[in-house]
Amino acid sequence: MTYLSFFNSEVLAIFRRKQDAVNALVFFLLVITLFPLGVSPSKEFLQPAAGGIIWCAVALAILMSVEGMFKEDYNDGSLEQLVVSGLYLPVLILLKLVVQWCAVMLPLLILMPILSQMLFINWEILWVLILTLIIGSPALFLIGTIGAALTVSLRRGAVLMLLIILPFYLPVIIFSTGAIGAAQVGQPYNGQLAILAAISLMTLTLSPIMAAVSIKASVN
Amino acid sequence: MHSNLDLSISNLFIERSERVLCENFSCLIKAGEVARIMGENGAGKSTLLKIIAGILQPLEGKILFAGEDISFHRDMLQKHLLYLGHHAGIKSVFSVAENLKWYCPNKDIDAIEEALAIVGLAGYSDSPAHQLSAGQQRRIALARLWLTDKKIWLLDEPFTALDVKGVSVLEGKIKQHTNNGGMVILTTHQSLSDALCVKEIQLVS
Amino acid sequence: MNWIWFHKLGSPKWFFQWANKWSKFAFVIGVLMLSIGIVWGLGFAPADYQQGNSFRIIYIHVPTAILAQSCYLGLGVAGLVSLVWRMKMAPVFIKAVAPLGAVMALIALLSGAIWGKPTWGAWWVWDARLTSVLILFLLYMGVIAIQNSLDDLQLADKAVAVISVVGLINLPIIKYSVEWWNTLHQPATFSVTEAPAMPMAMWLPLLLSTLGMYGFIAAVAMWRMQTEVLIREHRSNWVKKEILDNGI
Amino acid sequence: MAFESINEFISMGTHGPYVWSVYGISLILLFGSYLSSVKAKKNQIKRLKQRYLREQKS
Repeated sequence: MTYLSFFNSEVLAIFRRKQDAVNALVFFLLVITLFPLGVSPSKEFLQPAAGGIIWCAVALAILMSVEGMFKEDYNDGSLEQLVVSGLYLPVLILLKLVVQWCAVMLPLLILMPILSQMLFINWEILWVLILTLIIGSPALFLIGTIGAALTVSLRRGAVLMLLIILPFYLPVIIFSTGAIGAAQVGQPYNGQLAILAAISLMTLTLSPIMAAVSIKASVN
Repeated sequence: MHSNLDLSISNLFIERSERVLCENFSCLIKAGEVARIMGENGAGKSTLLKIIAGILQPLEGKILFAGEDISFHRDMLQKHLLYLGHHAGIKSVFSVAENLKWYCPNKDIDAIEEALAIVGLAGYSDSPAHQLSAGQQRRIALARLWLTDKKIWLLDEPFTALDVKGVSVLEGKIKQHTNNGGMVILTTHQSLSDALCVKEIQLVS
Repeated sequence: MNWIWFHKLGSPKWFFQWANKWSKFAFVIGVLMLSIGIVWGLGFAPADYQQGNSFRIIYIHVPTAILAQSCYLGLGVAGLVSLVWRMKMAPVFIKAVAPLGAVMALIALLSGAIWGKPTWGAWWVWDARLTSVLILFLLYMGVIAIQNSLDDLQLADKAVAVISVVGLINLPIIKYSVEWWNTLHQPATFSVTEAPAMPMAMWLPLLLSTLGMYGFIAAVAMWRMQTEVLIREHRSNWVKKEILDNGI
Repeated sequence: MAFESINEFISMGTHGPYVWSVYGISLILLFGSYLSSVKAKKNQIKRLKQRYLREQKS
């Protein structure tokens, strides 16, 4: 087993399991439609709240898709083979995350223009929204993978993972909605984007190692 | 090449779910040897294999491999290691050939076909793994033995899913592997043919 | 540089005897200082010229908020020690202190909310510090949740250590982002926990009750850790000797 | 003493209920955690004592 063969197998697994990525997308759309129905479909409410609605929906959708990341490998024993393969586990986790990110985020970004019309976001703000998604979502995936690694041995780990991991999503959501809010009122938003990038880079270095420790403890 | 591959374990203390499985257990296994871990059910045979493989950490004890101390970081050993545990490690979403291609990327398709034929799965290479029975999935994992170039094999009950012919084929492969310098540590309930000159290690609890 | 005390602290047996001696002492000192500080703050300290007597809530709110944060700092450090040096006592510390930290955060939350009513007329104010205490409370709930839902002991210890370390690293980020978020949405009003320059008669009882709270929590934490050690080491014979001989 | 009389101390000029409710809640929670911790320790010691005595007898 080499890093390349592992990456190919992950890409193949995602294509064989397209339904998981589609589920995350549908879940995202579902959460988005809650707000107009639940609160009010008027432009006065939806336009200022659009950034927050989309980001909360993205956070929940990513949590749902990352939660089951290791479960299948844990059940059929291939996670054990990864631990024993002699390859550096954090890098394997990172590769798996890259595949997961592309599978969930790319369709989401393609969908964003349509969604932004549903929430009355005008075009310049849409561009800022996509920018924050590209910069901020890796942090969500990376922190989520720690939760996935911690709850891999539990049969019903989804709620527990939400409880543990969601508080760590708050800085990302705060700064991304802050950037969108600043753009909406015409203020410069590159400060918020810089902090968002800093958070993503920090989790990039920290999370794979923590997830690897948790996986090695869970596999027994 | 007969490099220095010996694995020495000294005063290992294993505890599993509040039960002490063995105290200061020591053994030395050299290249070219077949070691069989003896002990009744639940004595910790699989646990010992998992500790050697690096899946579990012993509470106390030192493990040396080729002179290096690998008690905390087994990746030095894992680079030469092939571990077959209770789980077959076969992804049900892949086909049989894809599973083997994933584990042994440097082998081409007909080497894989040949290995499958040896374990009695000829012609299954394109069928998805979830259609196969658990026994057949274990035999896919065993097919890796014919495709791998790893020196050290840790086999947990390798003979369970095999018929008589399969057992002798696997014993022949183990014999061939240890002849050219490999090392095999296994646990099994069946008696092994004495052609293998098995070195028995008793788990004292 | 001898690390003797560091390894000593790691052995449950040594800690058990050490805690036997010091926990009573810490408890007595803690409760004494806490009650003096509170009685002084309630009865004798001058009322705040702006807020009147509702200011006296500070003598509970500030100590518990400080304790909640330092308990979480303790969790993070113990998590780090457990992951890096694999010390047996670190997970025991985390398991014992997490519920106490959660109680501290809960008291700080309730007192902050109730304090907001007379000051701003609302039971809950999305003030920067109150919100970060709320998030801290959620983080504690996460640590306790993962501790109780994993039944394999070694896995639970590792998982709790990982979450504590991740929490410790993310806590300053969360606090900073909540402060920044607060200045964005909240006009800079008198923050309920911002202690204005106080005369000595006001901040001395505050110091006393904070130190008292530290003593009290330290003592209760030591008892909880002793219980956890007894649970985990019940097969070793020093526990048998400890319980049968001097029957503590 | 910052207050002239006891009932002024109780009422604290309309802020009394807030202050006393905070102190009441904190007292309950602190005493509760103290009690549960001490009782947990005592129960564990009692349980272990019974176990050891049983082991000695058998």
